[in-house]
Amino acid sequence: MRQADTLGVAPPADPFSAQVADTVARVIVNDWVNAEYKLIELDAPGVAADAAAGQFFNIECPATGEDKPFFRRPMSTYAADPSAGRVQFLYKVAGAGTRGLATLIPGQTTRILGPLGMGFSLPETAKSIVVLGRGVGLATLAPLAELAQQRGVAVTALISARASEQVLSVERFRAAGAEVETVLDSDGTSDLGNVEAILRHLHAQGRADGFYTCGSNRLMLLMQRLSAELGIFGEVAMEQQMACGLGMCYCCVRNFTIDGETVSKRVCWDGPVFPLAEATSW
Amino acid sequence: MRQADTLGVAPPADPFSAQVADTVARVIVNDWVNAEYKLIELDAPGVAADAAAGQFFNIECPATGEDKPFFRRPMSTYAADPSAGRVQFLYKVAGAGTRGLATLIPGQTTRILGPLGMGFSLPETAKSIVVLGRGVGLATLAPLAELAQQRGVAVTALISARASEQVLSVERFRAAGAEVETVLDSDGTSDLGNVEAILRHLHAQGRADGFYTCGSNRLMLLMQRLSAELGIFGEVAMEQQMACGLGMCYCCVRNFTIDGETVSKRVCWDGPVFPLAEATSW
Amino acid sequence: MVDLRVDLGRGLCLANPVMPASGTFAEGLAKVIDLNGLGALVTKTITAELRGGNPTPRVAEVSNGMLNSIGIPSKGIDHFLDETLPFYRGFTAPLIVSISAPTVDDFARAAARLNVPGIAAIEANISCPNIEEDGKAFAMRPGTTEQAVAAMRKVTHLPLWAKLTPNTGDIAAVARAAEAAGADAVVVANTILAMTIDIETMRPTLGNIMGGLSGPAVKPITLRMTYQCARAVDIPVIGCGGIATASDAAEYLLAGARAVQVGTATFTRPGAMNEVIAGLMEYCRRKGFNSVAEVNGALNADLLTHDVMEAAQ
Amino acid sequence: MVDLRVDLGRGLCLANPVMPASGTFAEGLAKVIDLNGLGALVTKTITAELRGGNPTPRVAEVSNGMLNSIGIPSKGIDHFLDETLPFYRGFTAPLIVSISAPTVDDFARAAARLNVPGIAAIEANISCPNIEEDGKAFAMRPGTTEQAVAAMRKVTHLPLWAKLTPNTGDIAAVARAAEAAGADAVVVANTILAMTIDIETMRPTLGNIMGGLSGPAVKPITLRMTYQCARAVDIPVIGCGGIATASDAAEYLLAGARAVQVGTATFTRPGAMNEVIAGLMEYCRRKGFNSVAEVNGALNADLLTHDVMEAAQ
Ligand SMILES: Cc1cc2nc3c(=O)[nH]c(=O)nc-3n(C[C@H](O)[C@H](O)[C@H](O)COP(=O)(O)OP(=O)(O)OC[C@H]3O[C@@H](n4cnc5c(N)ncnc54)[C@H](O)[C@@H]3O)c2cc1C
Ligand SMILES: Cc1cc2nc3c(=O)[nH]c(=O)nc-3n(C[C@H](O)[C@H](O)[C@H](O)COP(=O)(O)OP(=O)(O)OC[C@H]3O[C@@H](n4cnc5c(N)ncnc54)[C@H](O)[C@@H]3O)c2cc1C
Ligand SMILES: Cc1cc2nc3c(=O)[nH]c(=O)nc-3n(C[C@H](O)[C@H](O)[C@H](O)COP(=O)(O)O)c2cc1C
Ligand SMILES: Cc1cc2nc3c(=O)[nH]c(=O)nc-3n(C[C@H](O)[C@H](O)[C@H](O)COP(=O)(O)O)c2cc1C
Ligand code: FES
Ligand code: FES
Repeated sequence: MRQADTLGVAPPADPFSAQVADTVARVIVNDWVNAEYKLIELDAPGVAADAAAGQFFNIECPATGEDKPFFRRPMSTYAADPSAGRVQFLYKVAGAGTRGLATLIPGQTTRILGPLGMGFSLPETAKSIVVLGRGVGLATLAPLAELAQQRGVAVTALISARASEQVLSVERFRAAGAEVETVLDSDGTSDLGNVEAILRHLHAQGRADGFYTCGSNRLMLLMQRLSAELGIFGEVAMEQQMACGLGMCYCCVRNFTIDGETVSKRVCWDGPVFPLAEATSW
Repeated sequence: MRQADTLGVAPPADPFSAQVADTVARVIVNDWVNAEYKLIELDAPGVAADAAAGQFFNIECPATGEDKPFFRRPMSTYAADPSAGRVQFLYKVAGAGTRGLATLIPGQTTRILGPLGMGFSLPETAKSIVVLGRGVGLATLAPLAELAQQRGVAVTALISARASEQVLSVERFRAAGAEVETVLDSDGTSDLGNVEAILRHLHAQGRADGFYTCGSNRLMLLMQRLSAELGIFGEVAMEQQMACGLGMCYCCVRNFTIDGETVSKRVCWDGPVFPLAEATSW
Repeated sequence: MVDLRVDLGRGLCLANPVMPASGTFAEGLAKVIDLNGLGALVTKTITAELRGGNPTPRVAEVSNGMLNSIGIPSKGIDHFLDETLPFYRGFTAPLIVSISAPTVDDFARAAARLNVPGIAAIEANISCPNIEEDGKAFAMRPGTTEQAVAAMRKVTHLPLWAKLTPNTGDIAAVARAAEAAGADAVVVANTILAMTIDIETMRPTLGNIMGGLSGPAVKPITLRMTYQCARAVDIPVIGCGGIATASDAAEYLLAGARAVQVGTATFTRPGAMNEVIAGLMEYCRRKGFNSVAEVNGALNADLLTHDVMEAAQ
Repeated sequence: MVDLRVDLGRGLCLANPVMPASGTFAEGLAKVIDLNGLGALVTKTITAELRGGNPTPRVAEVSNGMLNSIGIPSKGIDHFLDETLPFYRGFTAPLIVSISAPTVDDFARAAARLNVPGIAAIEANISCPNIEEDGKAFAMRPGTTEQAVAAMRKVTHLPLWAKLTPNTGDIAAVARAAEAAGADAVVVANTILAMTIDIETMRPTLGNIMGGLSGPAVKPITLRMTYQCARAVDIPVIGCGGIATASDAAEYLLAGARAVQVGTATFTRPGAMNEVIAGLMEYCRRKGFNSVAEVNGALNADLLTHDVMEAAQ
């Protein structure tokens, strides 16, 4: 049972009933947003654009020269627009798969399987949440800010990055009405002590009745400790290597602690969003 | 021992001393010449352009979508210009490899290994030769017409094809000073009886003291019979599937008859040009 | 209309010859394709006892294939019967349950527990380590294969398939042993033991060091084994290994496989099995086969020279 | 400067660990690359008697690899000693002569004839059929491996390598048998028996029906076997299978191979061995190894979970 249910939140969709499609999606744009990240927008008719915040797709990445990615690559929906039938992904060009993805040009197609997994949930009682992310984690958290906005929940986005060049999605969070604060390695503001101070301050101000995080093990551990101490609802979006994305192969397992016991769960099927209290270090 | 030697022809280059390079060649043009054939011209500095008539290259063919040719593909030099450092190949787009080759565009590069194998020889006594070819065989025979022209040997080119649309290289042979005659399946002129009559007629006219053929088993057998009966020097350029092109893998063997005995030879190393008398049906 | 039905013996007849390979299929696929379009459904291997599976990373990419060291994480047979089986009862496609065990007796005990409604056949994954024989897989040798299959045969009237390992020197002998012990079919084959190393971290890519190779890379090997087994036994051979397209499946049928399992391909292309079924139908039509069964006997394998240039003239 | 030299025992030291695989190298390569840059030269397998080889087609392409059923066409040992050996005497790189035979005694007779100047070592291709054992390859079983190697050991003081077949259930046991019988090294491994079918002609793609799989597709399998053998024996293991790049070679060295053989890659890229040598030098430099020998011990294969996302943070 998900912690969310016990808090009286709208239960997430039944994993069996939600529909998933392997959509042949056409590239609209695929541009660099900074030196490491690209934003791809796809025309994806059908169920694809129904993706909820925190859900993801398993994306076919083309082979290019030396790179022959065999598996698909999981990517959180950065934005989904059901009326236009469009989905966006913000991705870091890292290895074989994302290098292949980066070569796609407008008009080309690729297959995207989704929407997959269990997304974020907002407690019905929540008034003001804090999202804390780093790197690609921000791509996963951005749609949550919009979901919160729709539900009338205030958002503080705490963005951690190496330096200001790597700060992502500030405009996106602002547009969703979020209060944005940036902490950097370059000026020392991102160190754990400072982030903890900021979180405690937000809580003291009554601006933190939900904690959400993605993209950093250290930040997750910090939020987990504080959410336990302060009794704050919390969720974390996890990553793990995936093959099928559909709960079939059991490669994407991570350990979780439930009632003191270690339980193995599939990130693609039981997550990728999990109760913060259950997460273990990765 | 090659029959050529016994006729006092300049012996072909020692297979060990001739140099071979794996050249990174740049595409100059790669255009369709008819519905099935393309002509590719490559900028290939170094030894590549030293290719002699009847020699070939082993060409790396790019992977494209579904087609992933693993081996290289052997192609006769259609033309080689040492001064310009250019080589040309005339090829039929048939399967995975040639489909890949057909996708190359000017400016792209591919690797070509060569020149390989033993080319055609002209007996020093030859005054007038007949080349008889069909299909891709003509690509192999065309440079022989130019070699003959340089040596002051007259050439009659007998071109066999399904219909006039498939007739290849007529201009090329004419430019080399050859007398060109075309026989077609479509009007029945290509049938063996008629070709035999033409060959006998040429011989009677003193225009056939060398027989050369490539591209058709039936035409090879015909020329073989006539060359034996009429005592005419003859050579055939053979094809066989190849992996290495360098005499290493022994996949390209064919059987030959030498002094009544069946002998297995490597087409890439001992040939691809062989004495007509030794060839066996394929 | 091409007849796609296949008879796998002991009264089990499938609507078509295509089914998932164990461990590459679960409930989730029902969200993407219609499971009733498949010839059968095959579960991930289950064991009697609870098992945790292997350390991560559990998979790795290789050229045209994958390695996995998932192991057999299992919630046990009780959990399967109570929680999973009801889900599959909702489908008309017959359910094949894959089981594994560390000893001959445990295999028999596990098989005996599956005589319940909703289970159409048992696939015994005998490619797993036999703890009574120094951890060597049962299916590595004819003797241990025969023992395990015979023990299961005694306790079940369900169709019983033996899934063989390719990690053996003489798979035809193992197939004959399975047949002799009463197996109704052999599945050829499981994954091939393999390994890759990350030269930057200087660690094996898998947390478990070694894992099983699957996907297109293995097809020429498991196709050869299918051919060898089909010539060695009279029971049906179910081909498995690297099948991603109808053309791959047709190769297996020509090699003598009565049916095929599609594994890894479903990960990269969830609709792969549907495409294989549609493509097989089309292939039969184009080549003039009235039924997929006819494809079995159609291979011309007289040892003879044929010329690759034939088509050219 | 990285020390590329490798010691393969019995006084045989190579300038670098890279050599051709038997059957994928011949005089022709001297036209393209400098053979003296290689660690050693390895001949196509020769037999005492004349042999014709198999019907064509003898090769086929598969995804990321090839099948071959060349067989062992051989002009006999006399022809080799008289016609071929003089060519190789012109090079400084040591010459390894690969031999094969249908019986144990024939292996010994063949080995005995190679005690001549210009031959640095014998590679016994024991992956070939043993006609005294129903055609099963010697290297399929420890017993027949031991017999063949022991018989050769008696008649030669040359370094003696046993080339193993991957078509066996327990290659480590076979490697141990070769070591026990006096082999100075094992080569792991020959090609994997495989098959493809042309679904249009409905014939096996090879004239010989089955053939050996080689090239990148086999690398994860033969790498695993190399790792297993290197842990099982104290004599050097020479890795072979799918090596096309320096990165592939480095994987083998990390897995425990003292040297490597490059086969199929030379067909598609005649300069492949040179690229591997240059790339290994660069790899050692980058990772701080003073010699390739140091790479052997560097694998961290403690069974442990490591996170694929490590690099990301
Ligand atoms: C649910 C989910 C959502 C994600 N959303 C995003 C996103 O929105 N934007 C983004 O940039 N990245 C996201 N990631 C991470 C993304 O999947 C990896 O960056 C990507 O798989 C790396 O592939 P590669 O070929 O470039 O790297 P390689 O290192 O070549 O990949 C090798 C293998 O490791 C796996 N792998 C490597 N890093 C990761 C990782 N961080 N997570 C999972 N698998 C990994 C790859 O999938 C592949 O199987 C997400 C991951 C998950 C699990
Ligand atoms: C010495 C030599 C010179 C040649 N010169 C020319 C030329 O100038 N122009 C031209 O169009 N063709 C030429 N060919 C034939 C050419 O090599 C084949 O058409 C080509 O290999 C077909 O490859 P594919 O991938 O398109 O066909 P596929 O049928 O997909 O090839 C499958 C396999 O069969 C082999 N194969 C198929 N047909 C032939 C063939 N006819 N000869 C050799 N191997 C074959 C391929 O190389 C490959 O290994 C020559 C062949 C040889 C041996
Ligand atoms: C992730 C994964 C898990 C697997 N788990 C099992 C299993 O539990 N039981 C089993 O018999 N085979 C298992 N297999 C093997 C497959 O059923 C199949 O035999 C093999 O993958 C070859 O087929 P393929 O190439 O189509 O994947 C597994 C394979 C993969 C890739
Ligand atoms: C065309 C060909 C011929 C071969 N001939 C022999 C041989 O005569 N003797 C032998 O021991 N191995 C032979 N082999 C096997 C190779 O030596 C090598 O073990 C195998 O190809 C795996 O290495 P690779 O993947 O680098 O090619 C041959 C391989 C090929 C492809
Ligand atoms: S990726 Fe296959 S179970 Fe999660
Ligand atoms: S192609 Fe390798 S020997 Fe001729």
